[in-house]
Amino acid sequence: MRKDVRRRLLILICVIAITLIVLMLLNAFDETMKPEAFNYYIDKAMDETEMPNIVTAIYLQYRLFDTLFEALLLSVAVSAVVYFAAAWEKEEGDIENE
Amino acid sequence: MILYAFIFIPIITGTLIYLIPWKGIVKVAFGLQMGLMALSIYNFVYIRLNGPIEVVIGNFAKIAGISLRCDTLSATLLMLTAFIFLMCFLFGLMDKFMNNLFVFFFLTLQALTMVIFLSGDLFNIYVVTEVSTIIVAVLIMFKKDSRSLYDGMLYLITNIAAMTFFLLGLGFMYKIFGSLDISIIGAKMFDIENARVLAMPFAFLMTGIGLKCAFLPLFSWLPKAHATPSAPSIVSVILSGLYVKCGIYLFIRVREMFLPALEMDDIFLVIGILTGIIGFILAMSQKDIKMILAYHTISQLGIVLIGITAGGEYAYYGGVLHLFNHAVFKSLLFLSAGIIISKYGTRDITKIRGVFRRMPYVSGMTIAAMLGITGAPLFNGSISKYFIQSGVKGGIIEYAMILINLGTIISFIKFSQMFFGKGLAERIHIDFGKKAAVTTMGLMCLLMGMGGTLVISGIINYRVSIDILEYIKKALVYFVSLGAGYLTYNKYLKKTKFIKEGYELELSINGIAISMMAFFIFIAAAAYVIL
Amino acid sequence: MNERADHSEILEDILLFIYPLIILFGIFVIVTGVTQSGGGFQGGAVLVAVLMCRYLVYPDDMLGLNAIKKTDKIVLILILVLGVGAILIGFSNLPQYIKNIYNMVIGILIGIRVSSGLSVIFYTFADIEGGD
Amino acid sequence: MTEINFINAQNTAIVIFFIGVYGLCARRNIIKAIISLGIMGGGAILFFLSVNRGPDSMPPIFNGDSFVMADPLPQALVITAIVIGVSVTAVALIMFIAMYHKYGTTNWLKAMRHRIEREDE
Repeated sequence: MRKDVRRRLLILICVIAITLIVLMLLNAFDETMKPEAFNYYIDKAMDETEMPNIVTAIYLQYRLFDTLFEALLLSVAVSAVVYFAAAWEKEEGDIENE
Repeated sequence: MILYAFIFIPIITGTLIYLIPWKGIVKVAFGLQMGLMALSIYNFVYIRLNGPIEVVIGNFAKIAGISLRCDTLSATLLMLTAFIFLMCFLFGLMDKFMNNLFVFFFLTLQALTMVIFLSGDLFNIYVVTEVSTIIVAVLIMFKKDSRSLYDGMLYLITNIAAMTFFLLGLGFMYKIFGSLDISIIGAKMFDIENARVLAMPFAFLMTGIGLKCAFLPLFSWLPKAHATPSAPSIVSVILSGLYVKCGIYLFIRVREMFLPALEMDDIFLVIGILTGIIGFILAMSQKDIKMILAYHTISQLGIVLIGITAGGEYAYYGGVLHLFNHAVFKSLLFLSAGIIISKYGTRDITKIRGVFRRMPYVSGMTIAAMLGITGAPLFNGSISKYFIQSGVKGGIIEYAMILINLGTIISFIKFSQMFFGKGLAERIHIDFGKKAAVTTMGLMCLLMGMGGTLVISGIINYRVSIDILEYIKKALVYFVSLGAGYLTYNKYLKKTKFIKEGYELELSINGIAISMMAFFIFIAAAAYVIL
Repeated sequence: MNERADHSEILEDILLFIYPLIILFGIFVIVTGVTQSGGGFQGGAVLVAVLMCRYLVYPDDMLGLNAIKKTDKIVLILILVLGVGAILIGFSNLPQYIKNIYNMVIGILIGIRVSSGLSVIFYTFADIEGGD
Repeated sequence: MTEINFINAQNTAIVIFFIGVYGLCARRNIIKAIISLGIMGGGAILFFLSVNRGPDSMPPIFNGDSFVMADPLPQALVITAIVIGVSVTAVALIMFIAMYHKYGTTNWLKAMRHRIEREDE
């Protein structure tokens, strides 16, 4: 048990060090370019889509492709969950038979 | 328009097949594959004649929507995807596991692979990669036997963690550039003033991609996932032959995107060489047929990485060509390994003997693939390795390439032991579909070797020529390596504990996560120092 | 008396009162997603709460799980076909009233999808956990 | 004031992300690994939401007035990321349950040893 705690402590120190380095690097330089996509949506989205809610406009029209794959993802996850759950139930039955 | 067909037809067909409760419908998928193959050839010819095409989905402005981009590289990869999936369906059409659910997952995976090759939007690539990761994990565990459960779980957790790194990197990219489109970001890369701001996003993105392409410290998940004992061999084919190329393709694209501001080719070159060497050393010590092949995938990916990053057009196109060659011969090797495993009932290479006498046909094709992977003259591996080597003529990289090749040869001498020896004499019957798939792949090995220059100038609009004298020299080096490998293996290595008992570099999830952190901080520090 | 031990009557009565509110709220969020904050995904996630509440009261009664699974796949195909159709025609070529119908329909479909998918996941897990 | 400026959404996101990474590196429990993935995802999502967003930004919904809007794109992306997180967690958990019934352990190391033993059979 002691050894486990020491290992975790070591990893904790390393991760904290890395986090600090990342934070430092992140805050040391700051260069952002003109947010073109943002400006485009603010200026044109209302005229193009006639949807006041731009988030929905992006979700349903500009990035519909992502949305389709998201729907597919949920479907795949559902199939996977059902498939594995069925396996477990069948196996339980096998054990009872023995 | 044609690009949508590649993406949506397989998904919709797969879902319909899943919904219809009749097993015979699976045959439809095979017809679909033929159609997709024809379509992809048409698409390739079209792209080759008319130049790259780019469509923004829904006809919006490029900055607002998601764009699909198809140049010759992605068109060729689409062709490769269609070809490998066609072969897989030909091979496995009669097998028992080919039920409707499996076909649903399989066709969806094909569509997703094609999206990764086509998409020009980083977030879209992230979404698609996540979906395909889940599908691959399910396919690995498809027979739900106890070993594959651990392998699939490990695969899922590590890859999702890597993709979360990728997602955070995307956040950085969006913050800096205000867009997620690869070509827009690539164009803006010239305007960046303080390039050090790129170190963090680059490190985050590369950690995600590096795990996908199994670079040096991050390959520990790959052999288990690609060589799970119970996974159907066509799943191994797809993973090792095709799916791992998505990672390399992403690497090529992201490297290209960052190239104006941040060039780290030297570091990736070193990583590539080390990956190649570690891959064959571990492959040598394996006893499991599939494991040997899986470790060779790591080694060959190292060679591809060397080709891409070594500098010079020749080496770059050699690397890209090696991507295709590797897909062909590794798929063939996995297919024939699948046949051998199912007929012999064991995966232990020390127990399988006399394959050549029992199935001469399959063995012949397997030997063609082995000649391909070791780079024998006239076979496909030799051409791509020739180009990589001629790009980096002289210097330590060429010797490293020869060393990796020697290691591959030694390992395949061990592999070839199973063809010889006395076994039962009677022939084993093999289905027509399996035979046809294996034959096509074997012929591809030979054809891509004979017409290597034609292939490369067909793929990319770039004339290359092979110096005959140089090629003969390479052939001589090959035969010397072959002899040296044979001698080393039989005289020294055969009796060592390393070869006999096997050695496995097992990292648990903690180990993989720690190496991921190490890789991340290494890349970040290197990028920071270079800039 | 044993039947009552399975589920408390207070819970049942309160849920009877809450059901319609949740359903109404979910539909409201889906339908008004175009003009206010909300949308198909958010509304669908709200609708799942109905099934979860039902599970609290009648843990053993799985409400047509197979039908929900079928719905899931059929709605996926509908969404794909609708989305691909819209992409192929191009949004800018569509007249505004068709676009409005499209937004409404696809929002509702996504809502159904999310709620059916999440409820299948929830029921499957609940079944495994509650089984023993 | 500098301390308060330092505690912003972006830095918090990074810290949350690395808490998840710590969990993945140090903990041997499979469920905790899955939870860690969720935490990492949460960090990444928070980072996305912090882009192009000031303290006085309003939701990006037109209602006739003019005001400072938050960037709508990250919000749309985040919906997708959340669905991905849900699905991944569900699949990982069901796989864990299947694995638990085979191996009878929640520990990565023990599971790994089980796997190697079965290989020898």
